[in-house]
Amino acid sequence: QDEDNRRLTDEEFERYSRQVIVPGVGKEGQLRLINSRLLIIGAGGLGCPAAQYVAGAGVGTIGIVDGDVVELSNLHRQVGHSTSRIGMKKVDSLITHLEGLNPLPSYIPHPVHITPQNAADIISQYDLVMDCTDNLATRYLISDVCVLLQKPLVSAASVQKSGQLIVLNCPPTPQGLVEGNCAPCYRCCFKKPPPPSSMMSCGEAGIMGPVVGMMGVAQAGEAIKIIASALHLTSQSDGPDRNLRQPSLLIYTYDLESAVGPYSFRALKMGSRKKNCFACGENSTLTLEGIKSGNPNYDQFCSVPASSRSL
Amino acid sequence: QDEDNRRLTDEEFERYSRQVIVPGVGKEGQLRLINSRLLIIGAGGLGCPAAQYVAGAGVGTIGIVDGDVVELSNLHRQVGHSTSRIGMKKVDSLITHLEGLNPLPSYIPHPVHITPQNAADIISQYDLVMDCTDNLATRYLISDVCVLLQKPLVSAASVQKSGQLIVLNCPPTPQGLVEGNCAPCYRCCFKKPPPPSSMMSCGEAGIMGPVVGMMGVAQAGEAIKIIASALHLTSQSDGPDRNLRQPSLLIYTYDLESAVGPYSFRALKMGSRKKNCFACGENSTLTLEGIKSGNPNYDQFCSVPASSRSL
Amino acid sequence: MSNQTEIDTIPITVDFSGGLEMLFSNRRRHAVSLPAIDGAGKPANIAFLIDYLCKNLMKDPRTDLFVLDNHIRPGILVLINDADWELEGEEAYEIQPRDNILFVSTLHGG
Amino acid sequence: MSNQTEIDTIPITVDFSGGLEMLFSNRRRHAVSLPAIDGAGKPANIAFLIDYLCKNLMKDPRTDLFVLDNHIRPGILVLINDADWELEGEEAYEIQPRDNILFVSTLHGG
Ligand SMILES: [Zn+2]
Ligand SMILES: [Zn+2]
Repeated sequence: QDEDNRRLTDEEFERYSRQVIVPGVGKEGQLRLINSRLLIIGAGGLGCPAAQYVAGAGVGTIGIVDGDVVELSNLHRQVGHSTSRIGMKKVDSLITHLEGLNPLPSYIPHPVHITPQNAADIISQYDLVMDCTDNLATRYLISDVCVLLQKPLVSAASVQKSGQLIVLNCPPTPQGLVEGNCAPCYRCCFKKPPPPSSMMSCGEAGIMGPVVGMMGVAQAGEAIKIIASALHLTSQSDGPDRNLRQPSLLIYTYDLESAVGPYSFRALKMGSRKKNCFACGENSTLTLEGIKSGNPNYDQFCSVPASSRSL
Repeated sequence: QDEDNRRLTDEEFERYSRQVIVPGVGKEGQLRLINSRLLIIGAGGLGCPAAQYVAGAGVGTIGIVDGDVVELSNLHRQVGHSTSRIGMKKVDSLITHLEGLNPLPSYIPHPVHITPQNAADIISQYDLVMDCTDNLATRYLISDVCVLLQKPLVSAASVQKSGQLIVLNCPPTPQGLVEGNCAPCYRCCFKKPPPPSSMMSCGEAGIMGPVVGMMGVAQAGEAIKIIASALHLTSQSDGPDRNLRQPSLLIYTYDLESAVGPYSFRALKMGSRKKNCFACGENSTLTLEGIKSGNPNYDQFCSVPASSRSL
Repeated sequence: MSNQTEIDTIPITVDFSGGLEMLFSNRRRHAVSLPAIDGAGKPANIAFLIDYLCKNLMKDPRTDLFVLDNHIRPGILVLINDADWELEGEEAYEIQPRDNILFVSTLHGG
Repeated sequence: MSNQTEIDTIPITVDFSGGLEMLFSNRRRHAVSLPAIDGAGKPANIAFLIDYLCKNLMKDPRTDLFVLDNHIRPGILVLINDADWELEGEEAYEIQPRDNILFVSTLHGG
């Protein structure tokens, strides 16, 4: 393809010079970034720092999905917004910031909550998805659609003083294929949702800015490496050490009472795709049409009262 | 003090609500943040994300030191600047961004390179210092002045695909005191500089945005916990598990060819203050007056040719 | 070596993360001497450990945040030496000396 | 157990970080079987390991980026099982089976 072999423009060369010279990126990696389409679902505490670094790195098309507006209590951690943009749609506020940082990418606002009805239409427009959302029902929905559309998924979550990160569905393989260590989906790793009484939200439990910030930046790091090194293309990802078919769940534990230490970060080895997975396993009946028409019922699966659902 | 016991204003209460409810912060921790004075030396790849999160958290007085101006090749990683502010002093550009995020703190610009002549005057105005600089001679200078002025120091560095972070001099103890496990300084941990031929700068070796971003956000996390939990006050930091008198050196290794894994983050146990340390040890002759008059000679110590010195 | 198998114990470390530490005295790491043999005379496995932790280590009365219907509650991952317990046999895995068992609550906020 | 002490080896892992991996085939982790006894008949210590790595594991000709004047070059930290070697006796530390030795280049950019 011409686009994969063209020269970098003078402005691109200068703007990305410190990254292009890193061994493993090069002109090829930079062009892969420029030619890729990345979707960030959630423009909050994870999505803001994640978006800053993927925009800075020059990912060429960046879609952002969020139905919320900026609120004062977001600003201690949602560093892509500003006090003067309180009340503005988060996607528009964040894109304002990103265009200032790097005007070269195309930014595509999706100022809506992601739903079973619109998820496939939105996700199908992109190559790679970052789950920066704040609720469990949406996490299962995004993963299911990514399985069916074969999109790799960089998923993170953070509450209070803890954070988690995992790369799923990378490289993507067809639903039902279970031979030879396929990469897992969200349901392979987190089969059953916890009872609602045990779930903590950032609103109830609070959240430290740098904790969710670390997870968002780490998501950007994983997305950039997947694209620049083409780890989402099956043939490129077969090496034994790529750590994707049995991915690590990174957990970050922030302790207000002691300095960073041996247990602040742990990488936990998860399994590969599960034969009996509801979404990606060999007898899965999950379809895009089913999802659109309400099957499965994500809110019921996660026992979420209809009134409390948001992005 | 009145300032430590006042009520939070309505705006403060709302803006910081998600952080105030985190166990261990509370109104007391938030007031400590508001009443503290933090100095960020370097407004680049480390300083930008670090500043975003300490400003968001409500640290009341934030000084920023940097003599450079914003350049196009900074923007892939220096996410507190913008394309329209290329050519502006970095301190002014970053403060513009921070005032948008949170107008409540006082931001103090120091648009100069830090030098042996001005370092003590600047650092003495603050409670806590973050070393976000990009060269070794300045790192030794900052640490030496922090030892003499008894300021805790959150130090980070990053080049290409690696990052490092350590909390030094916390809680601070008088120069020369070596009884009972005092916290180390930069020289205790990194006694001799490497030969110049082996040093890599971001300009020569490149730098991945998310790598330096992770380290900057982590610096903010350490600074916020030190202030909010008063870990820099000696009496508060005596617990066996605080991990400060024998701090961990956190190393982050980013691999473009495989996903985040078991060796991406390691916390390495460093020793406490060294008896024979040139700066903080029992026979140290280091003084502020000496530093100001050129003794020690930092450039010579690090074998830096005079022409290549910058912040 | 001892004939008094009823008092033999296995030294392990048990870690809690993602908020679960709040149920266990706000401590993230516990050294535990687990009886080597369960009540039925079989080698101690993960199921026995979970029951033991509920009865001996948990100070918080809200046991349903850790165990539901005698099994670990959904939304908690169990890691045996940093690997998902599904790779090791889940509840049936027999505890070995110096094992590290981590219970981590999965997170959903962002 | 063997009488042929001259061929006994100690199995260890050696890690490189902060850019040093570039000097060692771009691999961050190496399994090394270190001779248990050095040329002078003494138990293998860190000084011997450094010499051994230069002669046997390093493919890059720029040895001065790793060793200067027969000692590890300034600006490289040596960690023995994740602790600064100054806590363990530095070059004189005697290598134990399954030790992890990490060499990490200190960074200065930002
Ligand atoms: Zn699955
Ligand atoms: Zn010292």
